[in-house]
Amino acid sequence: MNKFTNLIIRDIRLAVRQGSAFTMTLSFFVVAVTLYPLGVGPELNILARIGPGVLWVGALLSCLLTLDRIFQADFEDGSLDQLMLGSLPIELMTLAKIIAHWLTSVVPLILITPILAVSLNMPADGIWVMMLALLVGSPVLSLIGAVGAGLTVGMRRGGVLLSLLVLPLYIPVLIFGVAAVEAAIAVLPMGPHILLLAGLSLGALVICPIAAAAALRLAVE
Amino acid sequence: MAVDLHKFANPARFLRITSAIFPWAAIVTVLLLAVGLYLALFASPEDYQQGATVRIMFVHVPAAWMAMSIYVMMAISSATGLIWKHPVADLSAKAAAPIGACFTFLALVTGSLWGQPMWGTFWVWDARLTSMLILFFLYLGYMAIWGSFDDQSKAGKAAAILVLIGAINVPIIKFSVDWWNTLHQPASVATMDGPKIHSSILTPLLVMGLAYTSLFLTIFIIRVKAEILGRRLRILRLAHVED
Amino acid sequence: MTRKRRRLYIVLSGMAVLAVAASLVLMSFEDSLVFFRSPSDLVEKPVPVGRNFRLGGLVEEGSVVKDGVEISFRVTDLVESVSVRYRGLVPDLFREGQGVVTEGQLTEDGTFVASSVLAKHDENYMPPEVAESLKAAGQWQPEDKK
Amino acid sequence: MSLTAINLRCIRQDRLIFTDLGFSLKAGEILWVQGRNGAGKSSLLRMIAGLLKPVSGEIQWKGASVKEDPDGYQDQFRYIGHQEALKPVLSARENLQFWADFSGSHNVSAALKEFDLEKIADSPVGIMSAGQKKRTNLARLISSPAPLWILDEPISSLDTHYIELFKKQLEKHVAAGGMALLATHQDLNLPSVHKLDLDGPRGRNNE
Repeated sequence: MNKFTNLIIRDIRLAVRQGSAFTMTLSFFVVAVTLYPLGVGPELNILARIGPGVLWVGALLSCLLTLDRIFQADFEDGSLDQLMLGSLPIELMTLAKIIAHWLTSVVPLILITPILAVSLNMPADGIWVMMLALLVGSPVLSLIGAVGAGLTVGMRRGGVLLSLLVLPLYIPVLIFGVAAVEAAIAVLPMGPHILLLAGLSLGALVICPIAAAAALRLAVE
Repeated sequence: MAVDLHKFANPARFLRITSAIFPWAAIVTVLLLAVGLYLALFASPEDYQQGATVRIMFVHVPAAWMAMSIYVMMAISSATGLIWKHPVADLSAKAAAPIGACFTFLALVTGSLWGQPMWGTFWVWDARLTSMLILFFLYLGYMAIWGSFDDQSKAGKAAAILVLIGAINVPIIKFSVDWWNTLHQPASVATMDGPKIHSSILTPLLVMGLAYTSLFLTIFIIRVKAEILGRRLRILRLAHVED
Repeated sequence: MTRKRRRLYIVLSGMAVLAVAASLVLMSFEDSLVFFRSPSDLVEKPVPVGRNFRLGGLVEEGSVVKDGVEISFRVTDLVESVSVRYRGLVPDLFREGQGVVTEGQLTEDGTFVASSVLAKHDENYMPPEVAESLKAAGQWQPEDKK
Repeated sequence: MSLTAINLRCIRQDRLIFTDLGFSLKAGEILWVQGRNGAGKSSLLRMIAGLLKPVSGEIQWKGASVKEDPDGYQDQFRYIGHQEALKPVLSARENLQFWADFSGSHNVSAALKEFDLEKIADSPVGIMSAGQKKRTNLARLISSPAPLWILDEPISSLDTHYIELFKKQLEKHVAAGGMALLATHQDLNLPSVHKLDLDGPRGRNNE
């Protein structure tokens, strides 16, 4: 377990020291969300109506930007070979890297959401459900993303392919994530949606590291 | 079990068997398509609500069936490829993919043609149309990953991982999209109480389903053959370069 | 802890997590996911004016009034009903007795102003004469299905 | 303690690299793998490290196939590849510390001393020269000791002084009963060396 947490800590430390990637994703998220009012028009009713969807899609795309870094840097400098050779099972190794990715690339997005939600005129009882839904559902983004990242690691133009592979698989999270927020706004029970998101996250937690590990074994061959 | 499968995995044997099947499959396809289209376009009655537009269904619904079942077939054959290291398994999944994509595309186009008179617009973000569209994206991703590897045996394994993850996701996607927007009629043929379609409409539908299946088999045989020969050609070329 | 045993623990905990995931999904079904509200829901738990939501039900028989591009009708679940106003084209399958899902918001006077209307068509395919004979025999009431 | 390879066959991108390749290595021995570029030196080393699966053939550690206890075998060797596996934003010490923890050992300061890295140990790897990076990477052999060293071009970008230093470390390792699998272009004049020439009769040219 010690090796597992060590790897998470190392990846977080790398992200913090490199810093720029960190702030870039956040800025992308903010810019992408701000584009909507400019494109759709400033009418507050419309913004409130599309708010949950805009925030979820924004989070999805920002997450996508950082996915290829999960394994690519380690692949390029040979660290991946060494990680594959350690006594930590490869599935757990990938899980550690996925957790680090979620903590460094996705959690900051969740933290900044309330500010953006207010700017989109989202009602107050929608905002905290938005954060809850993101918190429960967003692990799926990192988990499924890691499978795509593992499959495309080492490719010259892997980023585009990665989006093509991963985005269709994100659809269930998007649908239930938005549904939870809309339910809360419409004073409908949002519990079932959150439970479903949690179920998706847990399911992906088991299946995705296995698939990503299989993909990495291919990549280092 | 594994031994039996490997007999078919031997390309020479596989090629011999498929060559024997091919002409029959082609003849059956032509006959079934002719009968099916005649029944669908001329012999079948109009629907009580939808009128003559219902005829689009005979092209649309079996295409949607094929789109789904080809994906399932690819997943099964990829799984055997991963487990039993079956040389033909990956190639057959690869060969099936573009055909599946074509059927998905056909289902999408005919679906939107049907949507125009029925729903008043060519495209609605209806649950089944949307999940067909996503299935189409999954096919595209699968074909793209084959194209992105230089090493064909690696490409096969990567594509197999992808199609299996996709296969786990397809029911979830389907379900989520259904909840998201249910406008499409519920399943009619495969329900617990038996088909809800009158036999005069059901028969041409099933004939068309069979025709599509045998059309798939015919094209599939040609494509698998081409894949195997292409792989051999590549190995021969490599040997030639090294001499 | 030997390596084999550790692997066993990993596999077991993986299966346990999958089981929890499955039960969460089943639980959410139990609570029945709601994607639209019926008129009865609306009476039970009112929605504030100006909130966007989906209202679903059957189009009440004899309630449809067309006035140029504006159409008004009542959506019912056979217990309660709500009047709906909508400007725009309705789909072909929109007719009395059919299921619809409308999206929009309530106004002060309790009317639902829809921004979109989706019609559901049923899963039956049959020639018109068969439908007629079924109706005649009283075996088929379109209102029953949704 | 012994490492045996039997009838290894390597195919890369539908191309036969080598076949029927075998060797045996006992404690205190070094195997020097030679061959032209593309002869399969790196592939062979990666195969022994378990990163590449042989199409056929078997690798045995202490007489038992490594497939029987892959995790146990992984603790028995250190693999040094072409790339340095170092993170530019971390210092040499932090990098080594991470890899030492990852393989469950703690000799970082000793390793830094052995490879003459103490002065630069706390500056980020990103500003180091290629030779300094290589030495930091090689220091992993000391910080996380293992009986078998698998070394792919370990002396590239090292100057003569540090090549001697590396040779001394290698000799010490072998004298203490260690083993090494070494792929270099350059002859290091090491004692107790066996040669494996991949251009020879096992290579693809004779297929």
